[in-house]
Amino acid sequence: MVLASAYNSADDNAWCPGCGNFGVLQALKLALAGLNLEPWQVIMVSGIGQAAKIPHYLKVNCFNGLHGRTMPAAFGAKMANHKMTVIAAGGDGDAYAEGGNHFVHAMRRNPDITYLVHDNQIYGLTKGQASPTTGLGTLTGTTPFGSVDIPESPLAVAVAMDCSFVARGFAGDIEHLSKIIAAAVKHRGFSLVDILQPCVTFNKVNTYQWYKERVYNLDEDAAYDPKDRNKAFTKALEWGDRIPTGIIYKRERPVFEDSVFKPADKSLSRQPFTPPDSLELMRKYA
Amino acid sequence: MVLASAYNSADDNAWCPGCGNFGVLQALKLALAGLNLEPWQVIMVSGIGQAAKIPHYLKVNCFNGLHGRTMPAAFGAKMANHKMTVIAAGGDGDAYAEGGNHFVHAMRRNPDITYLVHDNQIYGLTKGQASPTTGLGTLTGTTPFGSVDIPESPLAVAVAMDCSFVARGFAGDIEHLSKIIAAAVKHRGFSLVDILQPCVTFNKVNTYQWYKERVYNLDEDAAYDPKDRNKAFTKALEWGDRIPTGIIYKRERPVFEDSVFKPADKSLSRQPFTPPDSLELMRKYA
Amino acid sequence: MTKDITVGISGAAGMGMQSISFTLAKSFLRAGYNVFVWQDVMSRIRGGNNTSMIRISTSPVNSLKEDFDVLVALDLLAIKRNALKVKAGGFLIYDGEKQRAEEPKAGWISVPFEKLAAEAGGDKIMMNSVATGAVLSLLGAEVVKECEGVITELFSKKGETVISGNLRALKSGIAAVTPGVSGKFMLAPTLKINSKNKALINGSEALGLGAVSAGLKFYSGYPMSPATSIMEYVAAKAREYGIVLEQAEDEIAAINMAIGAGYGGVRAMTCTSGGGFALMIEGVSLAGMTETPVVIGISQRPGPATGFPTRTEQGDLNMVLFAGHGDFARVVLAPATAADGPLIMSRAFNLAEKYQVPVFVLSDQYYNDSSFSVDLAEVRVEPVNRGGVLAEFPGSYNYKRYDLSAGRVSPRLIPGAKDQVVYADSDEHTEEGHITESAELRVQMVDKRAGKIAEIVPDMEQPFYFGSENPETVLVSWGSSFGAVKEAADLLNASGKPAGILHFTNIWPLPEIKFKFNESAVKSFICAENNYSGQFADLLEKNTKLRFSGRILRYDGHPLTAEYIVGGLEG
Amino acid sequence: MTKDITVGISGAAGMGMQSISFTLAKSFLRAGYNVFVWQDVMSRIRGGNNTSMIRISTSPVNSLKEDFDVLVALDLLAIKRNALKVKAGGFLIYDGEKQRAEEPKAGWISVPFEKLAAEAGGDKIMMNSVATGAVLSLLGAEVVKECEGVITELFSKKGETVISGNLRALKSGIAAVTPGVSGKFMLAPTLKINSKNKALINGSEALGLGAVSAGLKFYSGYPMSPATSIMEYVAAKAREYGIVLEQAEDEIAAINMAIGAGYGGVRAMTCTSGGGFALMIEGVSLAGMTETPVVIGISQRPGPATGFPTRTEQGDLNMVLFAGHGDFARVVLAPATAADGPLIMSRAFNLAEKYQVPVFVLSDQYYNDSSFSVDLAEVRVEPVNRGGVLAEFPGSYNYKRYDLSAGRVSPRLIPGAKDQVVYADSDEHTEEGHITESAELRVQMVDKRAGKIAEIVPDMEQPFYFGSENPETVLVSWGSSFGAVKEAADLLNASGKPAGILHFTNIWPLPEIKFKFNESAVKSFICAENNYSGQFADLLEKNTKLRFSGRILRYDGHPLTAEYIVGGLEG
Ligand SMILES: Cc1ncc(C[n+]2csc(CCOP(=O)(O)OP(=O)(O)O)c2C)c(N)n1
Ligand SMILES: Cc1ncc(C[n+]2csc(CCOP(=O)(O)OP(=O)(O)O)c2C)c(N)n1
Ligand code: SF4
Ligand code: SF4
Ligand SMILES: [Mg+2]
Ligand SMILES: [Mg+2]
Repeated sequence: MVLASAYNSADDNAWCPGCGNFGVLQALKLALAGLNLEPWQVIMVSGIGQAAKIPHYLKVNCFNGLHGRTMPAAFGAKMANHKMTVIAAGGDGDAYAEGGNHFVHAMRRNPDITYLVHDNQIYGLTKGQASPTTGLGTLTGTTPFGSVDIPESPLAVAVAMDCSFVARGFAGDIEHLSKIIAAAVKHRGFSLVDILQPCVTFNKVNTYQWYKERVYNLDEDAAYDPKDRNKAFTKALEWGDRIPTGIIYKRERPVFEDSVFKPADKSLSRQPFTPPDSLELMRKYA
Repeated sequence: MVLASAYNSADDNAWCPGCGNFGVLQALKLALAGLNLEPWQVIMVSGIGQAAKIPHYLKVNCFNGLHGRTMPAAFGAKMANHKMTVIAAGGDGDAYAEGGNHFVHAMRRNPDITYLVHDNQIYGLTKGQASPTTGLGTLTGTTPFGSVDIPESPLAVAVAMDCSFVARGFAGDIEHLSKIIAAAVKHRGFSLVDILQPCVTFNKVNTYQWYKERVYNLDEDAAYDPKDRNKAFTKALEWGDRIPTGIIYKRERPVFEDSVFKPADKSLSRQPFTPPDSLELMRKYA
Repeated sequence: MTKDITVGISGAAGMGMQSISFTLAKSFLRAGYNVFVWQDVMSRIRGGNNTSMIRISTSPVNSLKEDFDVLVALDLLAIKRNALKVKAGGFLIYDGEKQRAEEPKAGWISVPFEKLAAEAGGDKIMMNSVATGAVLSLLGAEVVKECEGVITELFSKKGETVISGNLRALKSGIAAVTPGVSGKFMLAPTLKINSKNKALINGSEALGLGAVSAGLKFYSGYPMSPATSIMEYVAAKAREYGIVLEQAEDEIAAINMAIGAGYGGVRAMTCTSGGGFALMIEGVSLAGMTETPVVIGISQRPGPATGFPTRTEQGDLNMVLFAGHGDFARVVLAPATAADGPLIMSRAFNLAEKYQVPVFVLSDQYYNDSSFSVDLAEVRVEPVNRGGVLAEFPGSYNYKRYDLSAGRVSPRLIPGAKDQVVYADSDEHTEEGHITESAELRVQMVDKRAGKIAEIVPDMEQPFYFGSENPETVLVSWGSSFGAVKEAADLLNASGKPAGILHFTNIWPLPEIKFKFNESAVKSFICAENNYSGQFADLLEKNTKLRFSGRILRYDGHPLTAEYIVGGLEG
Repeated sequence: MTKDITVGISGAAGMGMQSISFTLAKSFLRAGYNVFVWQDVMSRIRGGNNTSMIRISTSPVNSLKEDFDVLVALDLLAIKRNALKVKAGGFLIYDGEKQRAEEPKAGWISVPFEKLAAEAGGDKIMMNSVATGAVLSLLGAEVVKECEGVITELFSKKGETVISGNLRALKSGIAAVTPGVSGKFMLAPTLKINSKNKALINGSEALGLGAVSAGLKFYSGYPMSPATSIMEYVAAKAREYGIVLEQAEDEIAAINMAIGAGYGGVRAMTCTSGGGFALMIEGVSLAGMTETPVVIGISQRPGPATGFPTRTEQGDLNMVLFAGHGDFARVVLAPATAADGPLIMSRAFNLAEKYQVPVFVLSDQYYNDSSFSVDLAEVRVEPVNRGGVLAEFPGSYNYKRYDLSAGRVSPRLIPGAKDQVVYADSDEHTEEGHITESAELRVQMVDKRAGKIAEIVPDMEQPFYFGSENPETVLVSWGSSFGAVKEAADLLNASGKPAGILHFTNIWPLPEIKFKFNESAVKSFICAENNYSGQFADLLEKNTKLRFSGRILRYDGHPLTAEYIVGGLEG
């Protein structure tokens, strides 16, 4: 049995005290331990931002790449090691602004990767500019007269892309979040977990309190069927007085790996290295 | 009154005989003439691809930029000339692959720009590779064993982004298409027109015939209400035996320009050039 | 009496080091001193250890010292990381009640920040004013009046109680330093004549301000340190001056938006740092091909990749010089000080429109985040030159965007001109702007685009020269290294070694260099740069008569200093 | 008897010029000749005017002539655009019934393509075989047997009727050329000895094949001419050799995927052209920072921006050399001929893993789209060297990705090793791969990454030298220009002007160059490049002892030819 503490990292944590990221970190450790995965069996890939520092605060394999480029790097790492668990993480700017195109296309590929988006509705690391999920009218460094761009609903986009697992978590509810993360990792296919993550320093609107007053646990609603895409779309757009958390949409389908690997195949990185002979290949052109 | 022929261009056309692009070109000329716009009042912005050559075959102001970067260039051109009509055009690869991120964020900004996507479900100019809308299992140069990435529904994504005008046209029905384009240009806000455009050279699946057997005119269905977002989502996903064309979704909301210009403002490019004095600005730091 | 002093304010992110340093700097500025402030920060929002480094001098100063005369340590980590950087004879001010770990050393002065703050105003946060007071006391407390004024302005929106609390806290900070020590670093008096004609402004503000006063009408950008603050400056002014500003989804969008606006006929700019600029490079090539004016600000930070994001380096020059596939003309400028900001920006926009090329303004974290004292009388701009852009064109649909008969720069018509259309094209094109397959036109168009460089050269300015007429050593530098290199030359001259500084703000294309000193006296040309390989030295060696016998390079994330340079010359 | 002949096949896109040229080239190849085929095409799918240029020679040939001995014009535009390029004494084959516009000139041979095709097989499309036959006839028709074999193979999947129809069409094409003319360009016979040991392969295939045989396991790319065909080669082989290939949404994704796979422990590659590469530059910097091996193929085409997308140029060298912010090591290789492909690719993957750096393979449209005759006996590869990558590591969670004690290249552990984790980081980092704020570590890590270049230098190969031992003229070239430059030197030597060629395929870092000729004989070093400014000449002048008295540059979208170079030397 793996304990959550097996994932502890000695690296100095650079987050602000009270930041929602701590809740995500804890929930992730609990989820991984619950799945009985050893640190060396997991690869985390992240971008750049406050959220994207998370792999350093865990003991796991880690590729901390460029801002916005989490998905492609994770895809490459997964294809080389498809027998490993690959988890990607980053902020809302990382995922939906700089990484917006990769986010959309990752869902098209449906690799067995879990994507945790720490959605604080702001740019934390660069000290408070609007993100794609920032609410209308919000005053930020780059929107001193209020933001005018319509906030994106990443969940609705995910449902529109027919993403195979779409969920929302809340960093203030570690228990529920760790269950969602565990379900996402267990799900075979691309899983999006958009996590409401209070930024205590730069987001003075969407605070713990603000979220707490609104979130409810959809997973407890037995009547809700996450397999219904149209209902999921409506649910994904629910935002305001009530904000659902839990599994919004779920769909079984072949993963990308199925198109290239047979069940018995080892990870590419651990297969014997036996490339074909160049002369043989060249002879086909004789 | 402006005639469609006023838009004729002397530039040599590089499209294949029979290409669906000719239908789009004709429909666009008809729409512009119908709106009584003079060629000099219109700016077309395009990317790179067969479709993206379209502004050369019209007499209009034209910025033919980079592959995939149509939306940002169009936004910049529109902000400098918000009193002009700005129309963007390009292929499905241009719009949804290379330009995928800009497509999503253009909808968030909601500038008064019409975007015509010639969706031939293939890369034409580069001779037949899969595009984001290529059907599952299609054999192309880069998917010789069949494409495995789930095709994107641009209309569903647009509805998920709450895009203010979402429509589908068919290059084989010039009359309906020109109506749709006219409505899109007239609509104040960002308008997406995804156009089913047969590529007679590289797409042997989605032919004129294939489309003709499937498309129907949604605009003739009086019962359909394009203002209902949930219904629009369902309609956007309709694809297979029946494919709707016409206005799928429509929503009135302020355009980006409203946040910066007053109704009486001239286009920025035609305002007097009277910048503030640097010393005045510097004195604030004394 | 002291003529030049360095004060450090060190603590965890969020403790207010910048507000202390601002208060001090502005107070001394108003008292007629020259001040300079750099921010040495970690990439985190709270915690860690950041230091504001303030230099106060009776002479002009645009650079730092390697260590401190006075260090204010706001927490324990600040002591641990910086105590050794306090000079012999200097002072470390700390809160002996809260920060005990080691035995206090000679020169350590305990000032109970929190306690005094609580007594003065009831609020812990006022400890910043206590600390400010302690520093003032050491420096002779001659500027108390100016400091009170600054504090009053700073808290004007927070109301009387906050103001008076802070003023009391300031006083108690002054009083907390024992009489034997206070005034130890008494500053030499200045003539206060110019005090009202000086501004305290950082490089980002100077560039933003320069752009706005040059007629910027469109700004698109994606946040990236240390460039974000330029964008935030412009954002704050956007309404007042009718500028459209938009945060793009990424840097690719940012530059393509700006180019679209440039095509559209307005002055447009985007700013970023090296990593973001890497994403703009296809766009640079687009500006080159379509001959669209655009200004691109690159605020350098140490790479590769995410690198050392809050520190400084001049390491992106090569990338900027060779950004873009294919050959085409470009201009690169790099301001030396904040006073330069408006001049460089006005030149950038003029050159961009005059030659219809992308123009780069290279600064760096040291430049952007440092506050400079600027003599208002020194602030210059180039008169506006829009390069003959046209609003209308005679005839009917006969305008040619790439008219070859007009030479290398064709008249640029703004779209929307009656009975004319303007085609701009990223493919190789005809004079009309349509796609061409002609090898002959290809050659003519390459010659047009790349050949502009020959026309730009005469427009480029000579490097500045300061120093001895018969220098044995000539230090060569560019951009923000000016302050440190100038000071190094001054030190050399003062110690009897004739030296001079040849400093470039016009980086590319390079003019034919004319020496304003006696070349035969020179024993060594030395290039001093804030990067690993000496990128500018390489450029000069390739394109000018300059040959270097040495390169002084720094790439630890810190800016060059006079001491570092002189040390490098000796070592 | 002719020893060297140039045939052009010209017509509208879609008319099948490439299949005619392939049939001809393959036939002569099998008959023991050397052949070379370039595609001069417009950026369109149908229509316009494209020309396949085929050279057939008794000696090795890797380049073109400026004009044609025989031109097959399949439509009117083909005549209009190319008739003047037919040499005096040469022939233009056209369909006098269909293509009348002008008065036929001397040497124009009318062959009624369509009519004969219809008669032979009932299908217009067989006119290609008619045209092929007409060319064969002019060239002596000695290779009819080989040609029939090629046609039979080509249509093997289409069934007997199609095969026999085409064979009949071929015959009627041969017969259509009047006896007085046929055999006019009778080729000198060859020793057919090697005919089975020769392959006809284009550059893209050679690179794709080289990568696959070097153990490529992951390919991500975004289509872009002329690189797309490399991807399509790998795609076709992916299943057979267990390669994961994915079309990315853009070039940024492509390179980041490849880097992710490289981190993941497999050999990974992405290919693109200049404009797509511009988008990859931040990724290059990421590979540099994280020390992740990755191979990046750049198939150059004329820029800037979209440029001249179907034509050729060697204009992206500067961008590649300076791609990425910050200083770090990289390797640049450029194959000379298709025979080189496997060697260059095997070296690329070896160097990438040995030094943990990005390696660039620079080719161009001329290289990628040209079919070369390759002597199978010449095909070489470097033995695999994976640079000591580790599958497991002793101990428990004690592995350090950036271990400094191991020198500049630290052991690279593949993630998934039991009880170990591997941290790779795009920020400046500790030995463990965690974010650091230490100035000391910063300096050590920059030295590690950039300092690798010194270790790579001894691994780089000397340029080839061919020609006189006492050359008066040394032509210097790189990459795909080899064939033309070599031929130019041969011409000079043949005309009594001692010359040699110094040719580079190992472009960066440059080894210390050792001349294998008598340096004192040299009157001029001349660089010949397919670009505007002489980018490689600049590089050599900066980094080696080479100094050029002249540069022969071509940037009209066409490749260098021996005639162009010799003309340039004279002019
Ligand atoms: C190419 C590039 N552009 C910009 C940046 C600067 N940058 C770093 S993190 C970040 C956004 C941070 O916001 P988010 O992704 O929401 O993460 P958070 O800090 O809020 O967790 C930006 C713009 C960068 N590192 N690289
Ligand atoms: C940055 C960049 N990448 C790739 C290309 C090559 N390219 C040109 S058009 C195109 C795709 C064409 O497909 P689509 O956009 O669907 O247009 P179509 O030709 O089908 O109309 C590609 C990949 C390019 N010009 N620039
Ligand atoms: S800035 Fe916000 S998101 Fe970042 S660590 Fe601080 S509280 Fe968390
Ligand atoms: S390739 Fe296809 S899309 Fe392009 S012009 Fe031809 S038919 Fe039309
Ligand atoms: Mg965020
Ligand atoms: Mg397409």
